[in-house]
Amino acid sequence: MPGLGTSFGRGGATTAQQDLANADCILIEGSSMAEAHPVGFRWVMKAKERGATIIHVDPRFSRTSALADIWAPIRAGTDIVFLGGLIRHLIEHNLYFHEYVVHYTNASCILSDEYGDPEDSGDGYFSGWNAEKRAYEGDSWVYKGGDLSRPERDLTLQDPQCVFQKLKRHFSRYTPEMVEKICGIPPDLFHKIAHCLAAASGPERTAAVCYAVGWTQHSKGVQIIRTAAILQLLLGNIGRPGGGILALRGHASIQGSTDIPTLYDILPGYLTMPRKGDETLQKYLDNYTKKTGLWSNYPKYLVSTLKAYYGKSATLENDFGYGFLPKLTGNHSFFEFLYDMLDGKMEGMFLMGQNPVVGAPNGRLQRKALSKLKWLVVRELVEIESANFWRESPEVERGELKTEDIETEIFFFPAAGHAEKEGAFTNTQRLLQWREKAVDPPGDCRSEAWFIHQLALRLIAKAKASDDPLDEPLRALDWWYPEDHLGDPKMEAVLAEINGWYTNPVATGADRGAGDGVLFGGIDRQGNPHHGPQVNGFAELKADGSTASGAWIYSGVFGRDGVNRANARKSRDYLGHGWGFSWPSDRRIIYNRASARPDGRPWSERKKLIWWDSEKWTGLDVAGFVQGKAPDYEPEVGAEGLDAIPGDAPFILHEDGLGWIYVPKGLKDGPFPTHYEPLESPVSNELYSRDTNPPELWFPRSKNRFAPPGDSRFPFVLTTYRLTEHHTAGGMSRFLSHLAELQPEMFAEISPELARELKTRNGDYVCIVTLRGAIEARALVSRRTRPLHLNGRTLHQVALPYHYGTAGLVRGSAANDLLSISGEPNVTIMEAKACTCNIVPGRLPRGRAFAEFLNKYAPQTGPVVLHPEEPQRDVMAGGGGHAMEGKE
Amino acid sequence: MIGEGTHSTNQRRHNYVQENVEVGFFTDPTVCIGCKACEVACKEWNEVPDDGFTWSGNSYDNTGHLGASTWRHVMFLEQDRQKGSQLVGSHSLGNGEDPFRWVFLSDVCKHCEEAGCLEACPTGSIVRTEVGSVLVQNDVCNGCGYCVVSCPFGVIDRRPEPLPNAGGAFKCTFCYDRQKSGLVPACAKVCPTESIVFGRLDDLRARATKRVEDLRQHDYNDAQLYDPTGTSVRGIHAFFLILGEPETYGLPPKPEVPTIYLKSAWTAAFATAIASLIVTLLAFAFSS
Amino acid sequence: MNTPASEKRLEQLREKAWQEGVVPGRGVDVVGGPIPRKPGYYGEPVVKPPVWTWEIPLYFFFGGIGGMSALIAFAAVLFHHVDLARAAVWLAVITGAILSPILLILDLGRPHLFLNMLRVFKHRSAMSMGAWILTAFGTCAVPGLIAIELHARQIFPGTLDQLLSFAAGIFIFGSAIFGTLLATYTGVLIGATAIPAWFLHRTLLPIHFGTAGLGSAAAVLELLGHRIFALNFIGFYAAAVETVLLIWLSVAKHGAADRAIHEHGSGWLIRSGEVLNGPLALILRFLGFIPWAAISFLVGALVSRIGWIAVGKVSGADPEAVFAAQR
Amino acid sequence: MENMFALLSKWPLVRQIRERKDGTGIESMSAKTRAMHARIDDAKVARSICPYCGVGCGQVIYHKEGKLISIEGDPESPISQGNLCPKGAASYQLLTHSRRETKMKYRAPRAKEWTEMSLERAMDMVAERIWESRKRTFVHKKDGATINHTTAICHLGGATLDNEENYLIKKLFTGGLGMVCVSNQARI
Repeated sequence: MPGLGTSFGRGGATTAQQDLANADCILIEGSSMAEAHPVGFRWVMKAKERGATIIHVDPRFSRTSALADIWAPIRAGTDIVFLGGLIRHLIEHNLYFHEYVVHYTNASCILSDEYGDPEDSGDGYFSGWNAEKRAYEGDSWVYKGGDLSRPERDLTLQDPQCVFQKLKRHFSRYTPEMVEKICGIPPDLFHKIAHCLAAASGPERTAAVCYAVGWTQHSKGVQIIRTAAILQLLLGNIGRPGGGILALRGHASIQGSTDIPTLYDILPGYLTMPRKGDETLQKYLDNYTKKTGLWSNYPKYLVSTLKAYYGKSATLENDFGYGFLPKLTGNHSFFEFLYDMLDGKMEGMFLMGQNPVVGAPNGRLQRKALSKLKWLVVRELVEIESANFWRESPEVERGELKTEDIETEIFFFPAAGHAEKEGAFTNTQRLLQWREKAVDPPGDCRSEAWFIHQLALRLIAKAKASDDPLDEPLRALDWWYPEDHLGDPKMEAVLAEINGWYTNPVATGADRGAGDGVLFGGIDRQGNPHHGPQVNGFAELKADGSTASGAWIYSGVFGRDGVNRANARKSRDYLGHGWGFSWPSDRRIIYNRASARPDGRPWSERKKLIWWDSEKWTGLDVAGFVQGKAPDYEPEVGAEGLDAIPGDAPFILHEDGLGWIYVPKGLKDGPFPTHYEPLESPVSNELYSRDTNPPELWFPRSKNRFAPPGDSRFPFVLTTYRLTEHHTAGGMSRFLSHLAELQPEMFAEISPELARELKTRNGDYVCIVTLRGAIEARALVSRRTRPLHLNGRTLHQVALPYHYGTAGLVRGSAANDLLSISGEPNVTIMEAKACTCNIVPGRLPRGRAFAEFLNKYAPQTGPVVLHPEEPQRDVMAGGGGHAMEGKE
Repeated sequence: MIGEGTHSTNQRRHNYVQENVEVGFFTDPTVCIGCKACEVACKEWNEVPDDGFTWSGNSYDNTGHLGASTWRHVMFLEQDRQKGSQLVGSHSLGNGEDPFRWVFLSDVCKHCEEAGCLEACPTGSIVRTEVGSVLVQNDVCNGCGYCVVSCPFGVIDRRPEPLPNAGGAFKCTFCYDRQKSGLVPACAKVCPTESIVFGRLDDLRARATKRVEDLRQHDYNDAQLYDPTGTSVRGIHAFFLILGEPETYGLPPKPEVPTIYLKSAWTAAFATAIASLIVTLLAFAFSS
Repeated sequence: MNTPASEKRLEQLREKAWQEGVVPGRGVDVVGGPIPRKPGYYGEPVVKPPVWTWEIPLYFFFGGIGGMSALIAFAAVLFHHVDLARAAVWLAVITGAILSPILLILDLGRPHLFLNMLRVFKHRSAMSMGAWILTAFGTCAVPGLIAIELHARQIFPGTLDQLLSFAAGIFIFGSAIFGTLLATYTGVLIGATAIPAWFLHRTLLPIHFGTAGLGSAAAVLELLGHRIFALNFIGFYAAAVETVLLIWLSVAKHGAADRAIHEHGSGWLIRSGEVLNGPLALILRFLGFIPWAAISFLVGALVSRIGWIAVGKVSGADPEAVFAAQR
Repeated sequence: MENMFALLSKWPLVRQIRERKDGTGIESMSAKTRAMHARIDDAKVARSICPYCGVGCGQVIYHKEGKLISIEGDPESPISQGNLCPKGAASYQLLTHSRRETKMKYRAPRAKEWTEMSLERAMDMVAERIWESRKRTFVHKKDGATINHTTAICHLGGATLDNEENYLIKKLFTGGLGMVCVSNQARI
């Protein structure tokens, strides 16, 4: 999550859910928390009962709005304007937390003279824009002098080149009137919200912000989160109780799956995957190691990871096996390789607990792509759409695909459920929680760990039998894990490796922590000495190969005392110390140095968390700071690593230790958030001549086209959302009678006004059409959805739950068939929360008649590129290198 | 022991059955988020079958009403009224001119002080338990269906074929089995916002009265307690805080236990019997 | 908070919206939108309509005949109409002691558990009382029949036969007493429920069921050829009472609360039933068409029983009825 | 005579008369009701976490002789304090419902139906497929630079899996096989 990562240092929620109870005001935006995270919302209600004001900003009046004190409707995809408006309001009326902003943020840092703001030109570009490459270049964004470690600062915030003045100017046109014009939020409501937030700021009070994919799934998702980060920094709410930004994650371990990534561009612990050209380890380390701050330890973390991967085969001589790691040659994210699939360049695929046919944008392309694979492995609890697309997909029903023509060879492995295997999830607040195994899985059901383990054994055997140098990485792979009676690897053994150990072997034979801190006897499958004592935390990791750690940020979860802290189950305090393990170092509220004044005293009795007790940092949480570093510590010139971080700089992952209101490095689409319209929008940008996010990755293709701004064929704004009663693509809910009966059919939420325009009644069938496809749903007419009045024009919004598909107990059209494939510049995420559509009353024609219907309302022929700002294929930078050819 | 010493009464272990303490539910819509966890938890614990897969179009309520296979039912009311001092986005800050609110309330068997079903049951299948709840004994009920028409709240119903356990009458058991083991009923235990509170009846009544007062002070002018103590039902053990009138929740404003009709009905019956006797005897007397 | 005025306006708009689905005007625009229709929650029933099927009205019908024919049998015994007495007892046993239990058991959701009816004795439960009454009736009627038949056929000589006839008298008297209750309690059964149209007429129902039972019993016996003044007299009486009840029903209306009796198919069933066993039967008797009068009365009695169950189903499913009854 | 009386005293009516009760209370309870207790009383307990969303509610899993009995919220979790949402509350059905697949299934190219297959055989075949595809598509160098990767085998999914499983997936697929097309629901 670069939004949070670049602003504060770590890509994770800054606080714990139960800490919301301490907030004086909670802003929920880009999330229907009560619906998608009901039990987390428990703490919002606790705060409300303690007198906090709950604000919900959302296109829908959802179950969250029903419980909020204030609900503000907003046009999907205009959040930056609303939040920017709040920022402007705080600055104009001097309502920001001055002392916090001056000392803890980079508001005072001086920018280089080359920095150019969209305000300068008004066209919506920052300095460094390269129109050919569709990317920002150069380093005109960095601080004056180009040194991130020791920025020049003006603590009066008056210097016209300082971040604060630039910020003020950047958002100067984001007025309440503009907010009404663009978002449709009336000024009186805007002021009410601004007042509530400003009132919950300062030494005595804090406010929290909660968001979910309602913010991330936009063409500028990262920048929306950035805007919230700036807001919270101005209000002085980061690192303090009842403050922070809570990213609400939609899956049990989605945080875990980025910490220990199954993602192409990073290694465990947010280490960068080597790219083509990072030829040697040294070259690679030079590229990614920072001079000051925690990231100065980069080599220690990477080498420890390589030691965990390749064990004895990782030696000083062979760069610790750095050469074994594959190198990236570009963007290899899902959408990129999806297009490879469509073009027949992909041979095989593994699907483990994901159902792209329903859950990923442009379902029709997803299904076609699967049908072009040579082989497909699906591991699931039930026969999901992605496993039976070859006989039950809409395309088969419509004759677009023929079962007997589909070459794909499919292996369906029944998976083990959460009670049938052990292991840890990392929840939305960075908390590792271990699951004990209750029973064996039924029949052929097995865990993913079993699958990977058994596969690894087979492949490594093949590699050992061959002498092909290309198989060297496989031969080098350290696969030492002991097994249980089913042939599953012992998951605590994996956790031990993730935590890390000293590599010098000490064989004890004892199965588990025999005092000396060696786990699992320190021996491998063959009984040979394998590893030494556990490390107690990432502070112990070394770059000389003497330590191994599978994921440095998790280090400390399974230390020398042999206690699996993820499985700790005795909570001592409200933050839950003693229950699970919260990375990093069991810290529950990160950057908590900011909960104390610069001089180390708590801001207030009411909001105390950690403080300086004259020789060390102490308090209610694990201090996120060097234990003995005094508040008045000043690094001497040329200091490196953490020593370069002064005693009053809470954000120690940043070179300057400051919270970044302005991001001088690390983002592809600008140091400040800027409003751009969604790729598909009924209106054009009121603020700048540029409509859409400049470096956006479009994925132009004949079946993935975008409607131009204000296209009269698609007059309505479409947004998608989750129901409490269902889970994501439905594999875990649509097949269960007790959940399915609660929301048994696909529906579309529309306003009474729109219903009248369409001459539709509640419960009637309607078809929703976009350039990508058409689906049918029952009309749920309700005042919960209401038209927006912007710029004197009435704009209707349609909201669709996205859980339904063609398999399971209850079935219905998949909303994702309507959405387009596109990539936010930093993380390549699709814009699922805002696009334009048309609504046609009546049932959707079945069989071959469908194509005719679609063509009538969304012509499928003609030019592929309709949006004026959409690139022609050959000028695509980074993503979307693929093009419209490819015959599907 | 898991569950010892946690704050909410919804998690604490208890001995109410052993100590013959009257218990109840207090359900509060002002903190309900309409998540339906109570419906699911109830069905999971009590192994209640699904109640059909029909989409109603009535807001988010696809359950409809309590019945033989629905023992908890979350209602979704969309009303043109203001909820407390809530501001809902519109050009008039929601208040006055253009009000709107969405209210959720989890309905359940009321476990009446004077229970119609209990009085009506001819087999003694329905009994009053140690904790004052009303329990249908599935192994005794012969499905005569008389309780169905005797419940003033339309809660209990006979389960038709082809559902499992068909033929008998079913309703909320107040998780009697759980309570006997010192556990809290499934719906209350699961409720994320403690909109459903389980506890001693007297405590709950006090808590509820206070809650209504607090709400009224915070502009919830139409907040009231639904607990018909004034009628022959003489109060319910699962009572509700409601916003607005009972009718909008499908709750009878003045529920009566049908036994109050017995006196007049039996009088008429005996009168008719005697009249018939006399008339018949007279008829024969004259004819001979 | 809403003023009564705006409430009233909203009210009208809601109603309009409900009927037409479209309402112009800002603020309360509810095109076919789901809004709680007042009174009630989306018009869902407040109480549950009866789950009973065809068996119950038949049970009411035959129970009435059985019970009351026992009474006639008793009178016949007293006044030495031996043949009529025998016929009446046969009728009582067949309808009251055999058909009725069978119908009752057929209606149970779990017929194999019918014995549980005698598990407890609950005087506040009309169903429990009914079960015991039916049992008692059976235990009197069956021996009564045996006794009277043995006596009539003169199987045993002298004193034993004396004893038999005495026993017959006692048993038949017993069955007569329980019989009258068997014929009337069914009115209590549905009168003391939460179904508005039923409990609002809880006094009328036992009278109707009982009298209809008496009339039906007499009618059957007449059709079996027992054309004596007594039965005709009873016929007149029953028809007259039913006529009065018809008038009563059409006078004592409770608006929405019992509209099920006056509207819908259920209303028609009630009315046609009452006309058949009330005025029509009466007139036919005056004109001397006794068999026709008897038939008309029987059909009327049956139809109105079916009608009353139908009324229960309609009234129970109608939330407005419940609210109206409680206002 | 003795057991005759015992039989009679089992009849609630007798109990009712003896205890002067009206038949609405304890006296009418059946033996089954009197013996009633929660089915989890004598079950074994496993502490677990809800598999649905990212809140991470604590779950207590009750099981007996290798069979699941019930799944409830863990009252001691500082996050959920014993509560669950409807999905979490349904997680017992998630693992026990009739539509769950428990057999390995294989679909041959162009086939119209699934065929059953042993796990072992399937694992061997999958290993074979990977091996061949990798051999066919592995790239050692591209314009002079070492890249050692294949872009013709991809992985999708992970946000619903355990950290340890994700770790093994990345270690084998990327660290061992050189697969770079590895992705899941998350975007960072």
